[in-house]
Amino acid sequence: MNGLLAGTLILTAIAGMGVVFSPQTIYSALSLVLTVGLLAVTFLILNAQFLFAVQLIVYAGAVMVLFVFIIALLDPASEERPRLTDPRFVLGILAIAGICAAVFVASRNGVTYVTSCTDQSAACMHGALVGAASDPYNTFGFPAAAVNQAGNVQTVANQLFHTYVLPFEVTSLVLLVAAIGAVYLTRQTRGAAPPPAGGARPEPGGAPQELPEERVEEELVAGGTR
Amino acid sequence: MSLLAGLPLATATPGGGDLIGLLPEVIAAGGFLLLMLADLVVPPERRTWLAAFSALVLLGALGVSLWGWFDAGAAGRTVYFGAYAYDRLSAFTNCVILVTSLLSVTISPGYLNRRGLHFGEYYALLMAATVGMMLLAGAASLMVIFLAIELLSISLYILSGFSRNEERSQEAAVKYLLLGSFASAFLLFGMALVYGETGHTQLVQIASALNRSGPLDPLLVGGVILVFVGFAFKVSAAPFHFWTPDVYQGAPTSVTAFMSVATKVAAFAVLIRVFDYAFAADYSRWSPVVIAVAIISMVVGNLAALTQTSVKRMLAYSGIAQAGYILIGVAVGVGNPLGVQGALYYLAAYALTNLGAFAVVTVMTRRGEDMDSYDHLRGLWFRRPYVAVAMGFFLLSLGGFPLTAGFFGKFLVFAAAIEGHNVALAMWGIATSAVSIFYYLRVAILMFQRPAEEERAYQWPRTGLAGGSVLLATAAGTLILGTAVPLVFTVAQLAQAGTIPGAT
Amino acid sequence: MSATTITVLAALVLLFPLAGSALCGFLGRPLGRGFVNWAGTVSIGAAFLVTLVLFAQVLGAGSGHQAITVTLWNWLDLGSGNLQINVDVTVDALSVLMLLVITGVGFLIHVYSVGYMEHDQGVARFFSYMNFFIFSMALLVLAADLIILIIGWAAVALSSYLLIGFWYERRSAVLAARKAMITQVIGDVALVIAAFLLFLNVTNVYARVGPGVALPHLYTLSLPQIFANASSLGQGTPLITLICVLLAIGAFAKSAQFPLHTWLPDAMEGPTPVSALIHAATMVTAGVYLIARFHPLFDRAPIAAGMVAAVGMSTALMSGIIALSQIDIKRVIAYSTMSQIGLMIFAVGIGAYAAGMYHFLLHAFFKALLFLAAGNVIHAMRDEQDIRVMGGLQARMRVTAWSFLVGSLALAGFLFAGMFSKENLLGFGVINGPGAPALYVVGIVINVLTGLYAFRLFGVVFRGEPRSGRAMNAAEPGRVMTLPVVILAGLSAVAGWVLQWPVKIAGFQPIFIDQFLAPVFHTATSGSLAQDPGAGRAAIAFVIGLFMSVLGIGLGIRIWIRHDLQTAGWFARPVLNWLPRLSYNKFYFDEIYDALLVRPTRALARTLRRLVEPRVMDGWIRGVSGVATDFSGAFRTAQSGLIRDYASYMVLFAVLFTVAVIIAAGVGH
Amino acid sequence: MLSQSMFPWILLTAGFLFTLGALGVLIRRNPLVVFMSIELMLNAANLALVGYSSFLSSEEGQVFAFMVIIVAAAEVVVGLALMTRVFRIGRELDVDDLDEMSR
Amino acid sequence: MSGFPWLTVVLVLPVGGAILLQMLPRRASAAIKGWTVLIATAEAVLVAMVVYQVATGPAQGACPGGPASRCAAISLMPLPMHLQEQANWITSIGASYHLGVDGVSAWILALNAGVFLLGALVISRQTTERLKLFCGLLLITETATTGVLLSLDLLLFYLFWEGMLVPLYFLLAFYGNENRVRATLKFVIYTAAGSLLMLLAIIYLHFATPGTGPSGSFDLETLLQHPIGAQTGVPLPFTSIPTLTPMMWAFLAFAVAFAIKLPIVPFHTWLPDLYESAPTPALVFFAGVVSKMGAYGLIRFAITLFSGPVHQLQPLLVALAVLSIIYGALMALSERDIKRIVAYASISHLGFIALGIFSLDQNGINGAIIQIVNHGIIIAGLFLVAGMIEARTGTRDIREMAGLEKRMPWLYALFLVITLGSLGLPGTNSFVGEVTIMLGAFQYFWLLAVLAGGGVVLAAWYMLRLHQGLMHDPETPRVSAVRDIRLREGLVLAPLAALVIFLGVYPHPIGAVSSQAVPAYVTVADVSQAQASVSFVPVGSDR
Repeated sequence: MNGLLAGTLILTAIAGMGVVFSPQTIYSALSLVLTVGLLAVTFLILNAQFLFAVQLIVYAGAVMVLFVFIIALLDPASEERPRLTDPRFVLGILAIAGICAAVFVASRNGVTYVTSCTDQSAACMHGALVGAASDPYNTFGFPAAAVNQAGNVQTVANQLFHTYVLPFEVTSLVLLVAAIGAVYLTRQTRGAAPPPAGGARPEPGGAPQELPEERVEEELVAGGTR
Repeated sequence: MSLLAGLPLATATPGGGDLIGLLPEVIAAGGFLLLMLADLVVPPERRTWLAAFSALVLLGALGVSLWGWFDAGAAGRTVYFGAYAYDRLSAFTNCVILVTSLLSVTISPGYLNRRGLHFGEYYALLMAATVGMMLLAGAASLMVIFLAIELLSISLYILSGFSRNEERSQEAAVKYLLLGSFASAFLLFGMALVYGETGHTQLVQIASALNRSGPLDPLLVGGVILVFVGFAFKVSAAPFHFWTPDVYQGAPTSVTAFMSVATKVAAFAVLIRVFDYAFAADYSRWSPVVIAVAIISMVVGNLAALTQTSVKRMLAYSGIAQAGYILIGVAVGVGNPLGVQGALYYLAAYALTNLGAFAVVTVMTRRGEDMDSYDHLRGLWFRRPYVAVAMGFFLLSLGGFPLTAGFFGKFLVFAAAIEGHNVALAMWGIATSAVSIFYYLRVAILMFQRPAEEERAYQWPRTGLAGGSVLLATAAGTLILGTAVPLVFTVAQLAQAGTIPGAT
Repeated sequence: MSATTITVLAALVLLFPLAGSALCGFLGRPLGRGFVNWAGTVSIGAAFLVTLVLFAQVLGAGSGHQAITVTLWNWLDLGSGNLQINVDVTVDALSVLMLLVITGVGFLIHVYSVGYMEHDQGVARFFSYMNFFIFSMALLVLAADLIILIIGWAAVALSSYLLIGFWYERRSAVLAARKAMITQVIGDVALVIAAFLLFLNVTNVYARVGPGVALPHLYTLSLPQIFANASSLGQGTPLITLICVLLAIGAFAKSAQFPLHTWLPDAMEGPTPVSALIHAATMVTAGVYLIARFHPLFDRAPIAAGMVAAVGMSTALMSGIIALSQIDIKRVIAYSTMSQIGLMIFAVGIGAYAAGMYHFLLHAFFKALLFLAAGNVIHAMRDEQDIRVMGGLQARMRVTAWSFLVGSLALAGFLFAGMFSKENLLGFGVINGPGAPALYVVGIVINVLTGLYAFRLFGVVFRGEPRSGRAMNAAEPGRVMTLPVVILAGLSAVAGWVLQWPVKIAGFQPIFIDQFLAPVFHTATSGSLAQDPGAGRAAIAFVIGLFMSVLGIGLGIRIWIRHDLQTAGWFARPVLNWLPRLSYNKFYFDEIYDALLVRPTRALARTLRRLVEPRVMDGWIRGVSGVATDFSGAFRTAQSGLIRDYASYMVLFAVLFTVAVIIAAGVGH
Repeated sequence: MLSQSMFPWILLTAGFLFTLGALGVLIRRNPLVVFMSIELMLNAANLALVGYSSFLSSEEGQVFAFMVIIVAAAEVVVGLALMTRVFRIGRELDVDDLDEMSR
Repeated sequence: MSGFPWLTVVLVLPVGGAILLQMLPRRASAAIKGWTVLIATAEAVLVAMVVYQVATGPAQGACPGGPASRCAAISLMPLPMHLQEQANWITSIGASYHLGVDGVSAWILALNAGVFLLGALVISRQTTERLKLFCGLLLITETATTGVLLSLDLLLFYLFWEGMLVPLYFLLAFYGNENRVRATLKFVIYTAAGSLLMLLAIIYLHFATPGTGPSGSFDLETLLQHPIGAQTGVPLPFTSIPTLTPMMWAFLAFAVAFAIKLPIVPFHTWLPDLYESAPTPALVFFAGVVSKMGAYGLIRFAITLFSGPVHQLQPLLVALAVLSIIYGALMALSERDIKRIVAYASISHLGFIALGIFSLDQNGINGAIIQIVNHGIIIAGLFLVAGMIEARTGTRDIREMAGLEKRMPWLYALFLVITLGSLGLPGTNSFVGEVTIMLGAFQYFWLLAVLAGGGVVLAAWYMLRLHQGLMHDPETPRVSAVRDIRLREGLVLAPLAALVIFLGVYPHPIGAVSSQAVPAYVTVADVSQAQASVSFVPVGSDR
C-alpha cells in the first residue's frame, strides 16, 4: 500500500506539472484530467471511496469536459514558454520550495493534536465517536467498527445529511447561483432592458445621448429623471 | 433505516431550534428563490416591483434578526451542530448587512435603469450574496465559512460583470473571479491545515483544542496564516487588495456600493470570530502578521488614494485603508474587549458612510455611464446642493472628523490599540489618517468649486425619491453614530460580550 | 496740601491737555481753525494755571515738604507676589518744576503755533498732537509708578513720532519719525527690563518676611516703594549698576545721547514749534528728569553714574563739533540741544541733580527761544532751512534777530541764562565725576565750541548780505509769533539773574532752585550726592568757564561775522583737517548704524523670506508630501492592472508570512 | 494498512501541487490554463483534507472535500461562462489584455 | 444663576441659530444677516453674564471627582470652576458632558463672543451670493470654539477642537481668493495631523491614569487628581532632559497640536498662506479667536496635565516661543503683502503668548491670558483695516500704496491706534500683556526675555513700516480715487480702537478675573511636577 501510495503521489505531481508547463492548452487540460484521476486513486487508497467516486464523476466527468468544450470553442493559440528570468517564475519556484520545505519539515517535526473529549456535549460526543483515536499515528483509516459495519460511503453520507446538513444545503444555493450566473452571462440580451451606450464613454460635458427607450425609462426611474 | 439502526452512526437530526437560529438566512434564501421565479412573470417595465419585493424580504429578515438579538440572549448558542452561531455578534452583523443590502436595493432601480441594466437576476443575485454574507457572519465551522464565502463571491463575480456589454465590467468580473478563486484556494488550504492539526472544523472545538495544546504546531500556524490571507483578500486588506480598485471601478456602482460595504462587514465578522475567539490561544503567532497587514493596508490605501482621479477608485483605496483601521481592532482584540467593540463600531460606521458615498456616485450617474471622475464632481454643489452636502459629510466621516461616525470608529480602535499596549500601531493609524484627510477634503472642495462652462450647461439627472431617501438614511446614520455614541456602542459591547457560543 | 486737593489738581493738569487733544482731534475738522486755535491753546493755558496752583502748594509747604502720592485707580492686580500696579501720581518739587516748564513754555509755543500753522491744512491734527504731547509729558513727570511712568514715557515718544511725521507726504519726515520711534522703543525696552529687575529684587525683600505671612498689597513698582527700599539693592552691586545702566539707556534714548542720538537731528523734519517744544525744551530733557528722579538708585551705583556722566560729556563734545558745520538752521540748534542736554546728563551723572535741573529750566527758555526765532526765520524764508541762502536778516527781522541774539548769548553762556546754569554745572565737575577734572576740561572746551557755533549761526543767518531772493524779501511775521519769542527772550535774559537772587556771593550757586529741590534730592538718601565744590573752586571755575565762553563767542564773531579767514584756516591745517569732514558727516553715525544694524537685519529678514521660509519651514512639509506622493506613485505603478501581477503579490506575501511564521514557530519551539 | 510515516509525503504532495498551481497562475497567460491551475490548487487542498481525514480517522475532511468539489464545479461554470463572454471568438486568450483599469 | 444650565445655552445658542437660519429664504439677505447678528449679540450678552458671574460669584465644585479631603490629601488646588455642568455621555469609557468656566477661560470666552459678533457685523455684499451658508458656518464655528473653551472633558474637548475645523474648512474654502484651496488644505491637514497626535495622547492618559475607576475617565479634574507616578524612559543625549518617558511623549503630542494651532515657529507655515487667501469676515474671527484656542489649550490642558514634562522641556519651549517672536518679526519686516505682514506679525505676537505660558509663572500666564484677549482685538482690527484697504485699492502690495492718510483720515486714525496696540506701545492693551509676560519669563530666562524685547523693537519697525508705508509718503496713483471708510465701517473699527486704549489704561478687569484662577494652575503644575519626582534642572536662570 505504501508503495502504491508513493507511486500515485509522484505521478500526481508529474501530471500537475503537465498542467502548468504544457504550452498547448489542451495538453494542460488533459494533464489536469490525469491529475484529477490520480488524485481519485489516491483517495481510494486513503479509504475515501465516496470521494473517489465524486472526484471522478464531477471533476473528470463534468468539469473537465466543460473545459475541453470551451477550449474547443475558443481555440486558443499555443503559448510561448515562460521565460526563466521572469520574476513571477522565480517567485513561483521559490514559493514551491518554501512551502514544500516548510510543510515537510513541519509535518515531520510537528505535533498533531489528540482530540479527546472532555465533556458530554453532543458535538463532542459526536467527535469522539468517529474522530478520536487514542493514537492517531497508529493507523490510517476509519475506526474499524464504523467502516466494517457501514462502509465509507454510508458513513460520509450519514454525516452529510445529519451533522453537515447546513453546509450541504448551502452548496445547493451555490450551484443555483452558478446556474443563474452562467445563464445570465451567456445568453443574448433579452427583453426591454436596452444595452448601454455601446460601451462607449462619452467625454464629460458631451451632450446627453438620446436613446430610443428614453421615455419608457423615465417612467421607470423612481422620482423621474431630468 | 433499519439497516443502519444498529450502527454507530450519527443520528443527530436538526430540529426547530436550529431553524430558528437560521431564520433570517432562510427568509432571505426563500426570497432569492421567489425572486428567480418572479422574474419570469414580471414584465420588463415593472421590474421595480422586484426591487420592492426584495426590500420587503430584507425588511422581514431584518425584523427577524432584531428579534433574534433578544432571542439569542447574551450567551447565544450554535445551531446545526456547531455550524452556525446564533448569538448577538451574528445578529449585529446580520442587521448591518441587511441594512446595507436594503439600501443597495433601494438605490438600484434608478441606477440600473440609467445604465440600461435592469434585469431581474440582479435582485436574485444580490439576495444570494446577502445570504452568503449573513451565513459568513454567523458561521461557526470552517466548512460553512468556506461555503458562505464562495456563495457570496460567486454572486458578486456575476454582479461585477453584470454590465454584460461593457468591457470594464467584464474585465472586473474576470479579475475578481480569478483572483477570488485564487484567494479561496489559499483559504481552503489553510483550512485544511487547521482542520488537520486540530482534528475539527467547528470553531468551538478548534478553540478548545488550541487551548489544550501543549507545544507549538508550526503547520497549524501556517494554516492560520493562510486562512488569514484568504480573509484579508475578502476584506481587501493590503497586500491582498490589488483586485479592489479595479473591480470597484469596473463593477456597476450599485454593486460596488453593496460589495464594498457588506462583504467587508461579513468578512470582518468572521475574521473576528475566527481569530479573536477560535484562534485566540495562538494570538502571539498570528498577531504580528495581522498587525503588519493592518499597517500595510493603512499606508498603501491612504497613499495610493492621494493621487487618484476617480471617485470610485479613491473610495476603493479608502476602503483598503479603512480595512487597515478595522484590522487594528482585530489585531489587539484578544483579551481586550475594546478591540472587538471598536472594530464592530467601525464596521457599522463604515458601512453607512461608504454606502452613502457610493450612493452619491450612483445618483450622479447619467444615461449609460458612470460619472465617477473628479471632474464630474466639480461643481456638484451648484447642481445638487443637498447631494454635495451629503457627500461632504460622508467624506468627513471617512476622514474621521468628530461628530461623524468615522471619528468614533477610529477613536475606539486607536483606544483599543493603546489599551493593548500597542501605541506604535495607533501611531501608524494616526499618521495615515492625517494623510487621508488630504484626499477626502480635496474631493470635498472640488464639489464646491465652480464647474466648467460646458458642464454647467449639461442637464443633470435628478436625485429621485429612492436615491434621496438612501442619502438621507445614510447621512442620518452617520450623524447618529457620530453623536449618540452610547447607542451603538452599547450594542457593540453586547455583541462583543458573547464569545463563540459553547466555547469554554 | 491735602491729598484730595493734589488729586484733583494733578488730574486737572492731565485732563486739560487730554481734553484739548480730543476736542481738536474729533471736532477740529468740522468746527474749523478758530475753534482749534482756541481749544488747543486754552487747554494748555488752563493746565499752566493749575500748575501754578500746584507750584504754590508745594512752595507753601516749605522746605520740608514731602512728596504726595495719590492713587487714581487700580491698573492691574495679579495677586500677591505678582504684578500689582496702581495709577499713582506724585507731586513734589521736581514734578512741579517740570510741569511748570512743560505747561508754561508749552503754552507760549502753542500760542506761537497759532501763527506758525495758520496756512497749514492739518492744524486740527497738529493741535491735537501737541496737546496730547503735553498730556503725555505731564503724565511722565507725575507718574509715581514705574509702569505708569513708562506709559507716559511712551506716550511722549508717540506724540513726538506723530509730530515729526506731521508732514507725512515728505519721505524724509516719515523716515525720521520712524527712526525716532524705534529708538524710543529701544529705550522703552531698557526701562521695562529695569522695571523687571526692580520688581524681582525689591519684591524679594518683602517676600522674605516669611512664609504664611499675609502680605499687604504691594505695588512694588511704585517709585516711593522702590526708593524706600533702595538699600536692599546694595551699594554699588552689579545688580544696581545694571538697573541704573538700563535706566540710563532709557534716558539716553529719550535725551538723544550717544549712542542713541541719531534720531534727534532728523526729528527736525517736524514743524518748528514741535522742535521748540519737544525736541528742545521738554521731551528730550525727560532723560535728565528720569535720572534725577531715580537719584536714590544712581547714588548707590557710582559706576553707572560715572558712565552717565561720561556719556553726557562726550555727547556734548561730539554734538558741539557737529553743530559747527551743519547747514540746516534747525539742525544746528538741534545739535546744540544735544550738546546742552549732554551737559545736563553729565550733571545728573555726577550727582549734581539740582544743577542739572537748573540748567534744564534755563535751557528750556533759551532753546525754545532759539527754535521759535528760527521758526520765524523759516516762516519768513518760506520754509527754507538752508542757512547758506540766508544772511542779512537782521535788517529785515529786527525783533527776531535781537531775540535770537539774546538766545545765542544765553546759549554760549555770556550775560544771560546759560552763564549761570552752565558754569554752575561745570563747577561741580571740578571735583565730582569720573576722573574729576578731566571731564571738566572737556566741559570748558565745549564752552568754546558753544560760542563758536552759536555765533556762526547768528552771523550766517542774520549778518552779512542776503544770499537769495527769499532772504531779500523776508519779513517779520505777525505778533502772535513774535510775542512768544519776545517773552522767551525776556525770560532767558532775566531768569538767571532772578533765580540767582540773592546771590551767594562766593559760590554762584542757585539758592532758590537748590532750596526748592532740596526735599527731593536730600530725603532718604544716604549716597553720594555731588560734593559742593566750595566757594573758591566754584568761583575759579566760573571765571574760567566765562572766559572760555567769551573766547568762543569772540572766535565765532571773528570767523563768521568779521570773516577772518585766517582763523577759519586753522581748520584746514593737517592736524585739524579731519575735523570738518567728521563734523559735517555727523561722525558717520548714520552710516555706521546703517551698516551694522539696519542692513544686516534687512538682509537677515530677506534671507528668511527667500530661503528659510520656503526651503526649511515649508520645506519639511513639502518633503513629507513629496515622499507621500512618490509612494503614491509607486503604489499606483504596482497597480498594473495585470492579474498575474496581482497574484504574484498575493503569493509573495502569503508565502512570506506563512514561511516567516512557521520559521518563527520553529525557532520558538 | 498504510504506514503513518507516509503521511508527511501526502502533505508534501499537497503542498507541492498547491504551489505548483500558484506558479501556474503566475506564469501562464491563457486564462483557461490559469483557471486550471486554480483547480489544481483546490485539488491540492482536497488531497490535504482527505489525507488528514484518513490520518485522523475523522470523516469531516471528506465531507469538506466533497463540498469543495461542488464549489469548484460551480466556480468553473461561472468562470467559463464569463470567459466565453470576455474572450469572444477571435480575441486572443491572454489575461494580460485585461488591463484597461489600472493605477 | 445656579441650577440653570447656562453654559449649555451658551454652547448651543449659535448652532441653534444656524439651524433656524436655514428656514429663511435664500434671497432675504438682510433678514439673514440680521438674524445672525441677533444671535451673535444674544450670545455676547449671555457670555457677558457668565463673565460677570465668574468675576463676582464664588467658585463651586471644589473637588468634583471626590471628597474635598482628597484634594487636600495631594495638596492640590482644584481649578476654581464656575457654573459647572456635568451629565453622562459615554459612561462605559468614562467620558462625560462636563462644562465649566473659570478665570482662565472667562475673558477668552468674552473675546470669542465679541469677535464673532464683529465677524457677523462685517459680512458685506461680497459674500451675498451665499450669505446664508456663510452665516450658518459662522455660527457653527462659534459653537465649536465655545465648546473648546467650555469643555472640561478631554474627549468632549477634542470633539469641539477637531470639529472646529469642519466649518472653518468650508468657510475658508468657499470664500476667499484664488489660492484658498491649497492654503485651506494645508491648514486643515496640518492642524488635523497635530490634533490626531493629541487624540492619541488623550487616549493614553485615559488608560495610564491610575485609580479612576473601572471605566477610566476623560475628565480633566479627575485626571488631575490622579497624577501618573514616576516613569522610566530613554535618556535623551546631549541635554539636561533626563528621560523621554511616555508622559513626555504624550505632552509632546499635546504641545504639537496646540503649537500648530497657535502657531509656534516650525509649525507656522500654514498661517500666512491661509490669512492671505481668506475672506476678511472669516479672517476676523479666525485670526481673532481660532488661533487663540491653541494658547488656551496649552494653559488648560498641557501645563496642568503634564507638569513634569513641561518643566523638563521648559527651556526648549521658551526658546521656541522666542524664536517665534523674532522669526515672525523678521518675516513681517521683509514681506510686502499687507495680509502676510499682519500674519507674520501675528506669529510674532502669539510667540509672546507662548512665552508667557511656558514661563510657568503666575505673571506669565496671567499675561498670556490678557494678551490672548488683547491680541484677538488687535488682529481682528488689523485684518478689518487690511480688508477695507484692499477693497478700496484692489491690491495688498504695500509698494503700490502710499499716502492714504490724506484720503482716509478716519481710517488713518483708527488704524494708528490699532497699529500702536500691535507694536505694544505702553498705554495700549498689548503692553499690558507683553510686559506681564516678559516679567514672567524674565525671572527664569532673562536672556530670552531680553531677546523677546528685541522682538518688541522689531515690532515697532515692521508695524511702522506697514502703517507709514500705507498712510504716509506721496500718494501713488492707485490710491488717488480712494474714499474714506463709511460710518458703518467706522462703527465697527472704533470699538476695537477704543478697547485697545481702554484695556491699556485699565486692564484690571481682565487681570482680576484671570488672577483668580491662575494660581491654581501654577499650583497644579508645581505639585504634580513634584509628584512626578523628576529632577528639574533650571536652565537659563542664575538667580
